[in-house]
Amino acid sequence: MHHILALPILFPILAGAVMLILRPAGRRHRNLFLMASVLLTTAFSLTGILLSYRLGGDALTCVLVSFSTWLSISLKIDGLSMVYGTIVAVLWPLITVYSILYMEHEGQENRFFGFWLISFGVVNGIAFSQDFLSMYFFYELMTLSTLPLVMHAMDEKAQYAGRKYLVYSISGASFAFIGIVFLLNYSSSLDFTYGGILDAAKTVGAENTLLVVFICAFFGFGVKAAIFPFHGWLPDASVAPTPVSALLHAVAVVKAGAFAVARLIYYGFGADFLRGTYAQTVVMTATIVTIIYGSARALRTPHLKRRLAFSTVSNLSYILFSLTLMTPGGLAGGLTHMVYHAVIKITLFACAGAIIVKAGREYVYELEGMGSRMPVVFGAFTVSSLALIGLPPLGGFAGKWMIAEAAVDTGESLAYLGIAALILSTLLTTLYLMTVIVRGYFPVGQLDMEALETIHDPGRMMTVPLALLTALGVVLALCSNTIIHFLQMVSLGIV
Amino acid sequence: MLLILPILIPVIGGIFVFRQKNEQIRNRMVLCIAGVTAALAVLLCLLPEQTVELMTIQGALRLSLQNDGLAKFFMALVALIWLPVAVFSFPYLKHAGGERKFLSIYTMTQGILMGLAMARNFITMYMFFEMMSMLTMPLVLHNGTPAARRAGFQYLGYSVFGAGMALAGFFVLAYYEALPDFVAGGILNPILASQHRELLLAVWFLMVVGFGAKAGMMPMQSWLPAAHPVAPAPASAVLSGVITKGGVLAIIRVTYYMFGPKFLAGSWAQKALICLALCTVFVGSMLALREQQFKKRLAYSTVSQVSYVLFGLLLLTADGVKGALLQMVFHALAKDTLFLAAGAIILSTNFSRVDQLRGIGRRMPVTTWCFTLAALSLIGIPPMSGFVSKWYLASAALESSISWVGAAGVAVLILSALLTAGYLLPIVADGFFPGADFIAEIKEVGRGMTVPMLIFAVLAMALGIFPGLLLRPVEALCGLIF
Amino acid sequence: MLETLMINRFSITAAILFGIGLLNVMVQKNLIKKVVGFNIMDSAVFLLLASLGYVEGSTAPIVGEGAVDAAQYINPIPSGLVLTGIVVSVSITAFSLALIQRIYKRYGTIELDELMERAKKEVD
Amino acid sequence: MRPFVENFPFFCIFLAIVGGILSAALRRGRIAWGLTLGICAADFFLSAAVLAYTFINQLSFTYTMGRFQAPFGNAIQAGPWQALMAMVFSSVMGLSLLGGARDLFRDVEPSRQPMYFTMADMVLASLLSLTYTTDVFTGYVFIEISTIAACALVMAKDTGTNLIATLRYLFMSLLGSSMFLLGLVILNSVTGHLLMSPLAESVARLAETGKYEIPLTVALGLMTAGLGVKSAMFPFHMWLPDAHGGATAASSAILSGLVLKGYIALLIVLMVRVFSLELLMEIGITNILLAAGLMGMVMGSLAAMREHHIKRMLAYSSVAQIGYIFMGLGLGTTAGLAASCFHILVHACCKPLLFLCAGRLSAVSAHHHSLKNLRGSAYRDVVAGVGFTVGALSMIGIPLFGGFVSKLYFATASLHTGRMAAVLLVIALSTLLNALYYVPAVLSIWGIAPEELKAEVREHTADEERAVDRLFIAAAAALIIGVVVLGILYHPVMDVLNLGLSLLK
Repeated sequence: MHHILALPILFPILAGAVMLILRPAGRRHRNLFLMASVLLTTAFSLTGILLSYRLGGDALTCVLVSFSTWLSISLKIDGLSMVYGTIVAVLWPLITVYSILYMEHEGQENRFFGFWLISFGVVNGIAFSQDFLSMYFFYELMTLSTLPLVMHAMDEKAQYAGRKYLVYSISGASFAFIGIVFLLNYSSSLDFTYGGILDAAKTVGAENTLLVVFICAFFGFGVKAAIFPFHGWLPDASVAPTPVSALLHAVAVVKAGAFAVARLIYYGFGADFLRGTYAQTVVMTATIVTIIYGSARALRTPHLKRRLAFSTVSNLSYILFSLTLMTPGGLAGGLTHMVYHAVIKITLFACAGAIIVKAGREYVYELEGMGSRMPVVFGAFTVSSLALIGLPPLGGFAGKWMIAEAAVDTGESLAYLGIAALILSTLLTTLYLMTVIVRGYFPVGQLDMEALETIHDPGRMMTVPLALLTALGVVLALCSNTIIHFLQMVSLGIV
Repeated sequence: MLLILPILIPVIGGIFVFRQKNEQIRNRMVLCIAGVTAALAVLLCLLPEQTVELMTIQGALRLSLQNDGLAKFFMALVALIWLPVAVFSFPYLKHAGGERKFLSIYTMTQGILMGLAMARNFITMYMFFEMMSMLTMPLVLHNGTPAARRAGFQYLGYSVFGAGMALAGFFVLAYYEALPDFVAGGILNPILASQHRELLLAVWFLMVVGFGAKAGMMPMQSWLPAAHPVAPAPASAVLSGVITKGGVLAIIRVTYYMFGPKFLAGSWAQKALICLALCTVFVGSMLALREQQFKKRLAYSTVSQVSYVLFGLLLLTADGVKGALLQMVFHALAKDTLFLAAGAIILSTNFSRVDQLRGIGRRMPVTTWCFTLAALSLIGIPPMSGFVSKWYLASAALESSISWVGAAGVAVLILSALLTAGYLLPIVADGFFPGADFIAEIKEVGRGMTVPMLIFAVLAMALGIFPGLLLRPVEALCGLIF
Repeated sequence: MLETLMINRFSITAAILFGIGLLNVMVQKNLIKKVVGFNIMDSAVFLLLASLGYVEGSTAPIVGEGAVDAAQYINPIPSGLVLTGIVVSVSITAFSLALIQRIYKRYGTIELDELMERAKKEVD
Repeated sequence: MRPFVENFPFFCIFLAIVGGILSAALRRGRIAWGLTLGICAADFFLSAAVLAYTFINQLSFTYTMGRFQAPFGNAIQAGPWQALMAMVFSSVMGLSLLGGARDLFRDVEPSRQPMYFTMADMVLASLLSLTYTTDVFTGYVFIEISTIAACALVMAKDTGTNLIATLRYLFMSLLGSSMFLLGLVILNSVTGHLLMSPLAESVARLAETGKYEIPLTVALGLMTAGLGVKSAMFPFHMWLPDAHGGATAASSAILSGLVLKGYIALLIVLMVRVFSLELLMEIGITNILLAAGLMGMVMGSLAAMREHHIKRMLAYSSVAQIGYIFMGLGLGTTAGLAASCFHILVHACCKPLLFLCAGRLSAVSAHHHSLKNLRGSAYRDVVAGVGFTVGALSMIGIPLFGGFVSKLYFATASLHTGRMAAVLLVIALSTLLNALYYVPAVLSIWGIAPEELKAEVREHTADEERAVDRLFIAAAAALIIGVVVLGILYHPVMDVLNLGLSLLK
């Protein structure tokens, strides 16, 4: 009963290992095995989430490995875990279906899907870990298990990207490690507790050191969330196969960074300890800079996937900015944007991938007049773009609204600056997405028609997930009130 | 439920229009949809106020519609303009090409505008406002040249940025609201608001400037002259006839239905904005005078004329609002006539510069007559309608509580009227009296294009002679606000 | 001045010897000479060690006929250490000489720099 | 009457020496090999018994050989710490010989094989005595013995490069040992003692009276530096890559897993029992150690990043790991010492594993050593691949593996010293650097080899190489278990170490 929490982590890892070792030759068998294990994992993790929602997290904790009385790798599902875990569990199968067709033109599917499964388990581990040590453990594992996915093509560019990814992530993790060592020594237990775990008796006199360490750890985890100036790996990582960019570099990995930052602020150092300190100013400034920088670079990037990657950079900093407000409202805002951005951005990437597969076109200026040739793909792209731009009632707006409200609540000048940054970035977002759409639907100049004639929507294995993802985005947006209410409960530590 | 129809019918209809290959059927379809929507709008204008909830985004943040006085007024305006322009666009587009895209978007836009009019709170309005910007952009870049695309993105950028400024303002404002929905006379929470008056004034300034971008107010007016020359004539007609008024509508909502005139009257923000408006009026006319390209000249004239409206609104007095609303309608009529005429001229002669238009009156008498009437109305010569609105504006300016506004306002109005005469009448004069040596054969455009022009021109004159038709509802509206 | 020299003569000599040995180890290119250098260093240390145990005018601690009190003997422990040390250094020397011989058999030289370049040649 | 178990430490050393002599007399290598393995096993169990005895009774005892009292007799002191070290040393020695057997019997020519095992036994003997001895001079003697033995192990694989490597190694360590000897003599001259306990007292007395300050400082400095040179402390590490990179797998494993650690063990004993940390802190030797350690951590990894020869890479990474240990010593706190001891254990399990697996991997791919040509070799011997991966992960410091725990303890130990920032930053940096060469290595051994490479390997690899190597599998499994156990059940180990260190005084 307790060990149901171990299932969504261990099962896919085992399945992945099996696939890596057995290397099934037949495509059908592999895909069956793959889908079966992914769906099972999703089922497991959703069951775990539901159960611990019904029974309360404490009813359902599980110790994987116990080092000592006060250090262990253990699992527990609290509100934050539910949010992140659900996002992952829902999106993973959809993209898996999509990637089955996609990977046919990339090759080496066994290795790919093996690590794909393993990463699923590891990401679940991050979501469900109960304390900082466990989270750090899975965090490191995530870097290692996703690295082969990034380097999949194994050509020069991929190798370079992989190296860069490795450097950034490991160095980030090792800075985070410093933070964890301090938490270990200035608190009585590493278990996540809402409001922070610092032990007031121990911290007396060491506040300044702790603030410095917090900044260290923030940027350490922030590396995964691509915060300026440590964002460099993300755009380069877009050489990876599109499912990877879509799922890992728009949702799982980068959101894991944001998730970890949320843990760090609200469950580690404690928002009250940090609010109003220079540390807050530093990190918030960094996020604001990133918001602008990301969208500005996106506007100037012609390569579609890189452009989307830069847009991810900026949108992640929406989340981080909201988190650095150090108020429950801020946490709620961050979570809201986390949810909606996940669904929207994954769809956008999937569309880009579909275009690459069917038309082999990667640059924005190559997309003239393809809107009418690939109606489904471009339809999905358009809807998601509008959502990301933040056109009510679509998803992006809810996130912006929550963030901005939280910012106004704090009434700090820097927070107002953040709102300005949000608006400016909205403008840039509109431009860098509308240019794509407009080129697609309203071509300019001479098109070589016979090239266009050959392009069509991809097969059902791709279009159905696309449609589903888009629909999911819209539906989530339509029931935003309920969702946001839940997220607010989470951010108050009630759930 | 009835409120949703005028939005849904065109939006869904637009899709069918796009899918319809047969031209005849398509055109009839467009006409039907526009007609039905117009009919619904009129019906809603007659019906008592009602509201409908669409959805809740979060807490008090709801999407909902209502048909209050202002909504009725704007819907009527849209309904009035849309059908004739549609008729005009059929023959025009035969030459321009790409009818399907144009017509479907054109149809959808009508629905969005209805939504904009009926928006019950800021978020709903913001939503329709953004939709409007994005949907009308393709109209601008219709002819598919790089220049057109540049203009299109300039237009989009300005609108979105403006709307964004307004949104930022709203984020702050939402904190000080007592009620979630628009109410005539303002919804601020008096205690909170009085504590942070300066902040709120800054916010108001921000929001007005932001929406002002759409209405072509300085400093963000430069999309208008860029967009109009490249856009097809019907598009320019609705752009400067109606879409710019969308910005005006938003400003009215913000000023009179969220902040409320009592809170704003006499503040530094008001003075600053009035200055901006007057500057725009003057500079617009000046630029129009210096501009040689025909449609660009009209675009500049739009810049200055719409700022008349803003000037009226910013006076924050009943007469000011009255004059502003009248000016909205009259300018819409006149300017549409002008643009349609311009379109007709360019189509049959493809002259695009003013100095080429010598003797145009001989070639295209009907068009030129319509042009003349509209021009007179725009200058504000009795008995044309333009005179009425400008009269109200001037008197409102004189009664204004702020000392210098009266003098400055009147001065600028007169000056700009002279300039308007200066940049419109020469065309007419040269058109009719090109000199003895000029020989030209009549090359009038077809009835499909002349009739809409005639309708607008006649209306522009009729409303000038019987202003009572429009005055009564407008006064009722002002009564609600003050 | 002279007193101190006289008193510390052993240690001074030892220091000088050690320096010489070290210098040899560092600068000599010839492997054999290097080994010799090590030997010199070692003997310097042994000298020092022995001198520590030496007491002016007393004899080696060998119990002859008739009991003699311990005051006449020198401290035996350092001598014992020296013996051990000598054994160690001899064995080390033997080992290194053997090694050098092997190297000479293989490369035909015991000059360090030549050796290095020949080895490099061999590698490529 | 003292309990019989107190004889075991002496038995361990004695067994090793006897084994050495015997195997020198033997004809066939296989038998000598078996004998040595047996001795290692015996030592392991004996030390385990001692550990149990001392840990349960929380004592450390002195055993005088033949009842001759000091200063004439030779004594052994055994406590939990010594016992644990001895246990790990003997077991790892045995495992290395076990796992490297196949390479060994190929690389070393039959006539020399018995001698090889003699040397191995000698190394074991000297390691044990270095940990157990109470007499600094005995320490010196065994230092020299282990030097000779280690050199012999290196040159056992009779290639030119190895000879030269041995030469450099020999000269370097001779330098180190004579430095140590000189320091020893000076110390003796100012104190008049060689046994540790009286030495400690008089050193303490000198320290507080401030008499003979300079000779004392020089002596301590020389001894520390000498041991540092022999255990490849940063500036003196140049000899290490050649020596460890060239030798046969078993030798490399023993050398970088054990021999280096022996000297460090002696150094720790001296630091704790004789010099006392406070004194070292006062005269600033710890700072030098710390600096050397930090430099070593960075420089070693940087050098390793430039290497493509897998075994040389591992050798350089040893330099970095030794740097960790010296950093711990340099913190000058008991916590730091404990962390260092733990890291000794971790590295003693981890590095032999890596070396054995590397040897195996290159054996199954036509004895290629460059990472480029090892692509896909992990599929040819999965156990070796897994072992290498585990070792690498532990080196990077992923939780569940020993490396992480020692990293954690180092960081924690650094917290309340003045040098926190530097230590933490360097730890972070070196983690990154480790990842930078270990992860690509792992990726390339698990990578997909190009066809021509596959073909080339297929034709140049002998069948007996390709055959499954059971001994290796056993050894690798044991070492992997060791690494993981140290990573998970580290708490009891830490308790033993702390107790042992406190009893060492």
